[in-house]
Amino acid sequence: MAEVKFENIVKEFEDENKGKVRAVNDASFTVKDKEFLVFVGPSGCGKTTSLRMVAGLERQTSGNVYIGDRLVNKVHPKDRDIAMVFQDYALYPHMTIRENLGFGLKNLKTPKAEIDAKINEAASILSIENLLDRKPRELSGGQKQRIAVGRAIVRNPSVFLFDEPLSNLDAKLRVQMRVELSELHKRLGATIIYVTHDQVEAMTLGQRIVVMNGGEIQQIATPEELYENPSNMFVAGFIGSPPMNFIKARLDGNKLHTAANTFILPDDKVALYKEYDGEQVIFGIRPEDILATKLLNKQPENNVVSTNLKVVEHLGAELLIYFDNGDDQITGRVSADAKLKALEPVELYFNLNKMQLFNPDTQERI
Amino acid sequence: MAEVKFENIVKEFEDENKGKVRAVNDASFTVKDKEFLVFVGPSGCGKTTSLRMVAGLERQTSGNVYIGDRLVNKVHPKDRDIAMVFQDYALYPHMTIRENLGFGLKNLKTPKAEIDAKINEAASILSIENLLDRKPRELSGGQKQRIAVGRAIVRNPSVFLFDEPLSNLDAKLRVQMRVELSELHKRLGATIIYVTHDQVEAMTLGQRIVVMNGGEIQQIATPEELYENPSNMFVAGFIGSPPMNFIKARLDGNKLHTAANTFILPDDKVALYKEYDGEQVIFGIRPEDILATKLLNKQPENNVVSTNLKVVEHLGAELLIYFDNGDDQITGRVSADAKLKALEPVELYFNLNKMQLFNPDTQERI
Amino acid sequence: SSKESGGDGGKKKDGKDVITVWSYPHYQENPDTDQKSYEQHLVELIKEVEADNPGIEVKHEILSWAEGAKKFDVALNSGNPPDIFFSVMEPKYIETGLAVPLDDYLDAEDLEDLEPFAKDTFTSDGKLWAVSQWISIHTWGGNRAMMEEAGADVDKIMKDGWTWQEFYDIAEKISQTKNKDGKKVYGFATQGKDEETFTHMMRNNGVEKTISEDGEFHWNGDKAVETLNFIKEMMDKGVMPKETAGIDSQKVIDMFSAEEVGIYGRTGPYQVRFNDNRNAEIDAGKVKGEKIDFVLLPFPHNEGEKEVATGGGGGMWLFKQKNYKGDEHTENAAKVLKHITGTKSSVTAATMFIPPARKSGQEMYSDLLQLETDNGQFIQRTLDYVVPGAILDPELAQKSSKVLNDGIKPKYQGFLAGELTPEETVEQWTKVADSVLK
Amino acid sequence: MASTVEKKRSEGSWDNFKQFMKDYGWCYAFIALPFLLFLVFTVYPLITAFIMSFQEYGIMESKFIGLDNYKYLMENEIFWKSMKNTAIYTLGTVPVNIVITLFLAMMIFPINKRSQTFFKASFYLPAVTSGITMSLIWLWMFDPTQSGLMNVVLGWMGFDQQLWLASSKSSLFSLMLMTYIGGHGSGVILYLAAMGGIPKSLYEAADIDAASWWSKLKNITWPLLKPTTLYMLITGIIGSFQIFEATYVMTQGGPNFSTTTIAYLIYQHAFEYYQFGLAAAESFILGFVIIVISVLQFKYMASDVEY
Amino acid sequence: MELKPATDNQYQIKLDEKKDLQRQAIKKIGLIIIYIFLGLWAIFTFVPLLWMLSSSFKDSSAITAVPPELFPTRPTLDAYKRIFEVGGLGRWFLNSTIVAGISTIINVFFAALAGYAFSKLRFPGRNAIFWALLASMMIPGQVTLIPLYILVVNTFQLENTYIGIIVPGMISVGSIFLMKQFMSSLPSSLIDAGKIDACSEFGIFWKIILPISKPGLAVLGIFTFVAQWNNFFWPFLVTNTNSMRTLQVGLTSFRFENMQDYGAMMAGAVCSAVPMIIVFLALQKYFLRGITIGAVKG
Ligand SMILES: Nc1ncnc2c1ncn2[C@@H]1O[C@H](COP(=O)(O)OP(=O)(O)OP(=O)(O)O)[C@@H](O)[C@H]1O
Ligand SMILES: Nc1ncnc2c1ncn2[C@@H]1O[C@H](COP(=O)(O)OP(=O)(O)OP(=O)(O)O)[C@@H](O)[C@H]1O
Ligand SMILES: [Mg+2]
Ligand SMILES: [Mg+2]
Repeated sequence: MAEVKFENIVKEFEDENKGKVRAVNDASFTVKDKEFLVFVGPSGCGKTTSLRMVAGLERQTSGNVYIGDRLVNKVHPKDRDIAMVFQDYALYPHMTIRENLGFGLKNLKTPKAEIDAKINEAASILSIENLLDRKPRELSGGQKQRIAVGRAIVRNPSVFLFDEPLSNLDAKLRVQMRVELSELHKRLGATIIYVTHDQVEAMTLGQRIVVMNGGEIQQIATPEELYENPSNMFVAGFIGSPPMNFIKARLDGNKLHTAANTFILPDDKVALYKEYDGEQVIFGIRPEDILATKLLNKQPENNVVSTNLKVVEHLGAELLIYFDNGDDQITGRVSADAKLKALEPVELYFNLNKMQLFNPDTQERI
Repeated sequence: MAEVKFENIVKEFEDENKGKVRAVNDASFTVKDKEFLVFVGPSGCGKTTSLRMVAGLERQTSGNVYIGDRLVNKVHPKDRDIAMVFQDYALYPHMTIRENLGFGLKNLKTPKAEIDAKINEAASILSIENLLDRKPRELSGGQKQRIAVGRAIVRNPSVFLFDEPLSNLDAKLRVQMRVELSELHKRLGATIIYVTHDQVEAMTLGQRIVVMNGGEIQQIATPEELYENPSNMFVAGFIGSPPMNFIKARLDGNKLHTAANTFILPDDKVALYKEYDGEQVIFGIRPEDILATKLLNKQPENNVVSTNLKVVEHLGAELLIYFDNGDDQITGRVSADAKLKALEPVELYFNLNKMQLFNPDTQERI
Repeated sequence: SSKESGGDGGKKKDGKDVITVWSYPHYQENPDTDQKSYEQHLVELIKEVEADNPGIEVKHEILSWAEGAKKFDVALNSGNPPDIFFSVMEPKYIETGLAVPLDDYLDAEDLEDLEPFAKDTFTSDGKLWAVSQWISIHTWGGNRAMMEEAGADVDKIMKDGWTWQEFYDIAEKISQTKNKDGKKVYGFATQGKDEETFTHMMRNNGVEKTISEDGEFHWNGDKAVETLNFIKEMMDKGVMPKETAGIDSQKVIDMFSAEEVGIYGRTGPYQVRFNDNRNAEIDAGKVKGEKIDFVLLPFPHNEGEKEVATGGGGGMWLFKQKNYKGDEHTENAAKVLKHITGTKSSVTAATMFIPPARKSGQEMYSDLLQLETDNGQFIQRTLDYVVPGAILDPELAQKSSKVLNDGIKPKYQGFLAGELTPEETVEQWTKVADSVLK
Repeated sequence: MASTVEKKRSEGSWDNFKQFMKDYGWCYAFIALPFLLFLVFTVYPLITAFIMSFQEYGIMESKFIGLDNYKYLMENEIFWKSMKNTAIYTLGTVPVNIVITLFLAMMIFPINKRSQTFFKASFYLPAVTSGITMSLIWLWMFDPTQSGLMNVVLGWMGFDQQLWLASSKSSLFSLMLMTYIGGHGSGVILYLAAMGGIPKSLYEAADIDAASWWSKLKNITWPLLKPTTLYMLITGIIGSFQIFEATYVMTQGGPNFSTTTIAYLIYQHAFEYYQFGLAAAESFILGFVIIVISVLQFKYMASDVEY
Repeated sequence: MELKPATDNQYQIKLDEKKDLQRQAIKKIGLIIIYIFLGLWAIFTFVPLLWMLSSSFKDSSAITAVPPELFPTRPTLDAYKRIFEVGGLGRWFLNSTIVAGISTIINVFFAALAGYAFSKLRFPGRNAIFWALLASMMIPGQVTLIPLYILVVNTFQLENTYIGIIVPGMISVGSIFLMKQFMSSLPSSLIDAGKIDACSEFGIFWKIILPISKPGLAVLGIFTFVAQWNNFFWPFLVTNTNSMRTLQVGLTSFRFENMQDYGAMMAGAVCSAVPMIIVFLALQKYFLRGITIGAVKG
C-alpha cells in the first residue's frame, strides 16, 4: 500500500533578504495507491518543493505527510521507499554511469548479479547501453537526464518521484519515454508523483493532475475534468495549449456582449447562467472551439465573427491563428486544411457549447 | 546585415577514451538576415555544438562560418555581435539577477540609466521583476532559465543564439515566451538561431528548420515543407507529435499491402510511385490522418481499418489512440468528440492523400 | 616504553629512584683524535654513580643548544623540571622556588676544591645554586700574524694587557691592508646583536656594573658616552665594519677565518681548540683555507683604568618538582649531582680547553689544558683577576634584564645602525632604566 | 491520526530529545570527535591561560591581581609599539601576498599540465623547508656587508648597499620582503584548486557578454574565489598577527624594537621573564583584535558560492 | 552559397585575420611572458633552496667563504656522511613518517568530516560552534603551551610516546576551515540524491562527498603533512630519548653553542625535504581537477 497523503502542508523558506518565503501554502491531497499523479503549475509555484517534502529532503514547516499508513514527517528519505529523479540530474560525478545506476542498490545490499541485471534492463529501456562506462561529464544534457531516470527505475520503489524528468529530451525520445513510464507504472504497480510543465505529459500520463499556483493548490482532478471543468481562470488558462481565450463580456439574457461582438448562448448555457443575468463576466473559449466556417459542412446561423487575422502559425496538421477582439487577443486553432493566411479576412465560428464563464472578481468559474 | 552561413563545417572533439568524436559532419547552411532558424534533432546530435561554433565558443575543425559578410572563423565571440542563452543557464552564481542581466551591458560601457531601463524592460517581459535582487541559487529551475533568456534580450545583438531556452518553462509561460520571442524577432529585426527539441516551438517559431541527426544535417526547410515533404524517414519520424507511423508494405499497382491490410492509393500517388511498383516500401502516415469514421460526414469507401484500440490517451481536445497493425504499433490522433475507449472495436479511416513512402534501405523518401 | 624522565622523574621503577639529568652537547665525538663526546663522558660518570648507589637510576637527556633552554622553561613552569639541569646563572630559576640551594648537600672539601670565582658565579642571596663545571673566560681573539705585521708585540699584550689607544693603533694599521683575495681587512669586528662588547669595554673603562646591588644605574654618564664614541670612531674610520649592527657572531668568526679581520670579540678559550682542529683539517686537506695562528687577547682598558676580565660558567643545578617527591629523592639527586660534577667531570672543561672549576680537575687534566702554550699561560694569568658578571638578587635581576631588553639592547642596536648618537643612546636608555628601577 | 496528535502532545522532553537526536544527532556525531579533541587540547588550555591572564603566575602558586596585567599593557609603550609593528606587518604582507598569489595562480592556470606541475612544485618548495632553516638562509641573504646576496643584487641594479635587518628603518620591511619572495606555494595551490572548480560555461557566457580579460577577472574569477580568498585572508591575518619565528631567529625584535611583534613580546614575557600572566593577557588582547578583524572579514567576504 | 568577393569584405577578412593573428600572437607572447615571469619567480624562490642544496655539498670552509659560492667548487658528501654517522637518522625518519603520516590521515579525515558538517548540514548551534573553533585559532599558541604540556605530560603521562607527539595536532581548526570553504561550493543536490539512494549519512560523506572532494583533500593532505613533518617544538618538548626523536628534533643536534655545523644542517634540511617533495608530487595531480563538473546543470 503506497498511498501518499499531504495534510495541510505549509513550507516556508528563510530568505536572507526577504525573510520568510512561503513556497507551499496549506496543501492537502491524497495520491492513491498505484496512482499516477502529475503536478503542474508555473515556474516557482512550489512543485519541486512539494516533491522534496514527499521525499523527505525538505521538512514541512507544518502539516503531515503520510506514505502508506505511515506518518513520515520524521522519517529519513531512505526509509520512505521512494526513488526520485532530480530536476538538475544530480549525478555522482566521480562514478561511471553504471556505478551511478547501481549505487542505490548497492546501499541496499542487493546481490551483485541482481544489480547488474537491473542496470542492464534499465539501460536497454533507456537505450543507454553504450554510455554505461562513461562519466557524467562526458554526456550531453539529454543523456544525463536519461541516466537520472534510469537511476530511479533500477530502484523499483513503491513511490516514484519525478521532477521534470523529460524536459531535456527530444520529442521522439520523449514520446518513447512517456510510453515507457506509462508501462513502467502499470508493470510495477508503483505510485508515481510526477512534476512537469508539459501539457501533453501531464494530460497523457496523469491519472489525476494537481494544478498549483503560488504555493496553493488550485484544482485536483482527472485530465478530462480539468480540461472541461476548470475550477477557475488560472486552471482554465493553464491547462490546454494554446491556452483558453478570456474575453471581457456582459451577460444579457441569452446574449453575451463582448467589446466587439454579441454571441448567442446555447439553451443549456442560458439556463445554467441565468443567475448572472446582466452581470459582467469573463467569457472563456478554447482555441479549438473557434472554427473556420469554410471548413464546416453546415454554415452556422450565428456566433460567426468576421475578422482579419494578425498572425498565422503552422503546426503541421493545424494552424494557430491570432486575431483581435476589442482589447483582447484571441487565439484559434484550426485544421491546416483551412489554409488561412495572416492579414487576410476570415469568418470564424465560435462554438459556445464548451464555453465557460468566470467571475471577473474571484476568477472562479461560474 | 546579419546573415549566418556555415560552409562545410566539421567539428571533432578529442575524447580521452574514444579518440576523435565527430560532433558535426560537413554541415552547410545559410541563415538569412532576420530569419528565425530552428535546429532540432535528437539528444547528442550536435545542435549545441553547432550553435557554439556560431558563437565562437568552439572553433570548427574545418570549414567556414560567416556572420553578415564577414568570415568570422577567427573572430572573438564578443566581436560577433551575438547573444546566447546557454542550455545549462550559466548564470553568474555570485551576482544578483540584476547584475547578471546588466553584466554584458556594463562591459560594453553602456550608461547606467540605460542599463537599468533595459533590465526593467526585460524583467517585465519575462515577469521576473520580483526576482531581480535574488541570487541564482534561490531560484527555481524555470526562473533561472528565464533569467538566462533575459540576459540575451537586454543585449540586443544582431544575432541571437538560443539553446533550448524554454525547456524548463511551464506551458503557459512557454506560449507567452514564444509569442514574445516571435515579436522580439520582428521588432528587433535580429537573426535568431534557436535550438530546441520541442516540436511546437520548432514549428511555430522557425521560419525554417534544420533537422540534424548524428552530426549530419538531414533537411533544411520551412515547417510546412518539413511536415509535408520530409526528405527521409528520420525527418518524417522526428517532426510531428506523435510521430509518423511507419508500416512495412509492398506496392502493387494502386494497392499497398501491409501485414494486416490492403490500402487503395489515390490516383496522384499511383502516378507518383509507379516506378516502385512491386517493391517493398515503408508506408508512412501521420496520426492525424487516421480518422474515426463515426465522425465523418461522408463514409469512405475504402481504406477503413477495423481494429481494437489498445490504449487511448486524453489530450483535452483530442485523443491519442494506439492499436496494432501486424507487428507495427500505430498511433492515431482523433478529435475528443469521437469518445473512443480503449479495448473497444473501432473503425478508422486512413486518409492516404498525405501519405509518404520511403525506401526501406536508404530510408529516403520516394 | 619509558615514561619516566624530565618532567616526572623520581617515579620508582624496579624500586629504584629515578633521577633525571638534562644537559647540552658540549662537544662531539672526534674519531680522528679519539676524543669522546660529552655524552659519553657523562654516561661514564652516571654508570659510576649508579654502581655506587644501587637504589638510584639516572636518566639523562642531551638537549639541543638551539631550543634546550626553552624546553626547560616549559618543564620548569609546568612544575616538572628535571632533577639536575646544566645552566649558566639564571636568577629567574631561583625565583620559581623550585631550585634547591646546594650548600647543605656539599661537603667542605667540595667547596674548598672549587675556584672562588666559580662559587661567586653561582652565589645569590648567600646561597650556592649550582656546582660550576668550568670557568668560562671572555676574551678577544686575534690573528697573530696580522697583528705582528701591524707592529704589535703580541706576547706582551697577552701578558700585560693593552690600552684602548694601543688597541686602536694596531687595529687601524690592520684595517689599511687587504687580504690575499684583495678584500678589505678590518682591524676589529664584533657582533652587533647585543651590547656584550660594549659591556666589556665599559668594565675596562671603570664602570664595572650596569646596575649595582643597591639598584643604581651606572651607564648613565660620560663614561658610557665616551665608550660609545670610541666604538663610533672605529666604525667611522673603517677600523670596524660599519654594518656591525647586522653582523652576528657566526659572521664574525667566518670573517676571521677568511682573514678579513685581525682582532675580534668576544671569544673564549674554547676557540683555541676549534682553531687547532681547523688547522689540522687544513693540513689534512679536508678543508680549504689558510691556517691561522690564533691568540687569545685581553680586553683593552682605557688609559688610567683597571683591566677587568669577565667570565662566567655553566654548572649543574638541582631542582625539585611541584608535587614534591620527598627529601630522599632530593638527597639522591644531590648525590648524583655531586658525582657528575666531581673532579673527574673536569674532563668536559678540559676537552674544550676551558679551565675546570675544580682545582683538582685542573691538575688532573693539565695535559689536556696545555697550560704551557701562550694561550694557556694567558688563561692562567686571567684566572687570577677574572670577575663574574653582575650577580643580583632575583628581583633586581628581573628588573635588570628588563632594562637590558627594553632599553640598552635596542638603543645600542640603534646606535650601531647609526640611528642614534652616543649622547642620545645614553640618554634614552637611562630613561628606560630610571622608569624600571624607580 | 488523532492518536498521533494525542501522542505528540503527551510526549515528554525525553521524547523531544530523542527526536532531536534523531534529526540532528548525526550532525553532532560528525563533529563530535574533532570537537572533543578540541575541547581537551585547545579549550581547556585556553581557559587555563585565560585565568592566568588575571594572575601573577607562579609555579607554586599564582596570585589574582584582577585586571592589572591588562592595565599594565595598556600603559606600556613597547606593547603599543609591538602592536603597531604587527599591524604594519600584517597590512603590508597579507593583501600584497594574496594579490601576488592570485597573480601567480592565474598565470599558472592556463599553461599546460606538465609546466603547471613544475611551477606548482617550484613555488611550493620553500614551504617544505622548515621555518628555522628558511630563516637562517634569509639571514645569510640579508648579510649587510658587501658580500650579502641581497646587497650584491642591489649592486647589480646600481643601488647602495643596505643594512637590511640591522637598521630600524628597513628591518620590518626586510621581514615583509621575505614573505613576498617565498611562501606563495600553498596559496597558489589553493587558488588553482578553486579555479579548477569554476564552470567553464561561466567564462563562455562572459565571453559573449563582451567581458574583457580584466572584467572576467574582476567579475567572475575573483568573486568566485571568495571562499578561498576568505580562507587565505583569515589564516593569513592570523599567521601575520602571530608572526614569531622569523623575528625570533633573525632579529630578536630589534633593532630598537623595530621588529618586536606582539607574538615575540609574548614570548619574551613568558620565557624570558616568566611573566605568564602578562603573556596571557597579551595573547587575549591579540586574539580579540584578530577576532574582530575576522568577523568583519566574514561579514564582507562570506558568500556561498554553489555552482 | 558562394562567397561574395566584395572588396571591403576581403578587407574585413584580412582585418579579422589580422586581429585573430594578433590575438594569437598576444596569447603566445602572453604565454611566453608568463613562462618567463614564472621562470624568474621560480628562480627567485629557488635561490634560498639552491643555497641550501649547494651548502650541503660544501666543506666547512666553502660554506663560510667570502664571497659566498653559489655552487660548490669542491663538492663533497662530508656533510651527508656526518649526519648519517650520527646515530638514529633512520629512526628519526621513521618517527617523522609515523607522526606526520598518522596526523595527516587523522587530521584530513576529521577536517573533512567537520568541514562537511559545517558547510552542508544544518543543525542548531552550527555557526556558534564554528566560531568557537575559529576563535581559538586566534589566540597565539605560546600561552597555551604550558597548560598543554601539563595536560599531556603531567596529566595524561604521554611523554615520549607517539600519541603524545600526535595528539595536540590531531585536529586543526585551520584544516576544518579550509574544508568548509572548499565543500561549500559542492552541489547540495548530490547529497539529496545520496539520501534517496538509501545512503546513510556517513555513507553520503564517505562515498559521495569524499571522492568529489579529492582536490581539497589532496591540498589539505600535503599542507598537513608538511606542517607535521616540519613540526619541531612540540615533538622536542615531549620526547626525551633518541629513539623517539623526529627528524626535525634530531637535526637540531647539529647546532652547537659557539659554532654551527651549517653543512650538516643543510644536508639535514635537504634530506628532510625529500619525503615532502615525494608526497607533493604524488598528490599534486588531484589539485587541478574540477571534479564536480558534469554533476548537475545550472
Ligand atoms: N532554498 C530556498 N531558499 C529560498 N527560496 C527557495 C528555496 N528553494 C525554493 N525557493 C523558492 O520557493 C518557490 C518554489 O520553488 P520550487 O523549486 O518548488 O518551484 P517549482 O514549482 O519547482 O518551479 P520550476 O518549475 O521552475 O522548477 C520559488 O519561489 C523559489 O524561489
Ligand atoms: N567537449 C566534448 N568532448 C567530447 N565530446 C563532446 C564534447 N562536447 C560534446 N561532445 C559530444 O558531441 C556530441 C554532440 O553534442 P551536443 O552537445 O552538440 O549535443 P546536442 O545536440 O546539444 O544534445 P542535447 O539535446 O542532449 O543537448 C555528443 O555526442 C557529445 O557527447
Ligand atoms: Mg522545480
Ligand atoms: Mg545541447
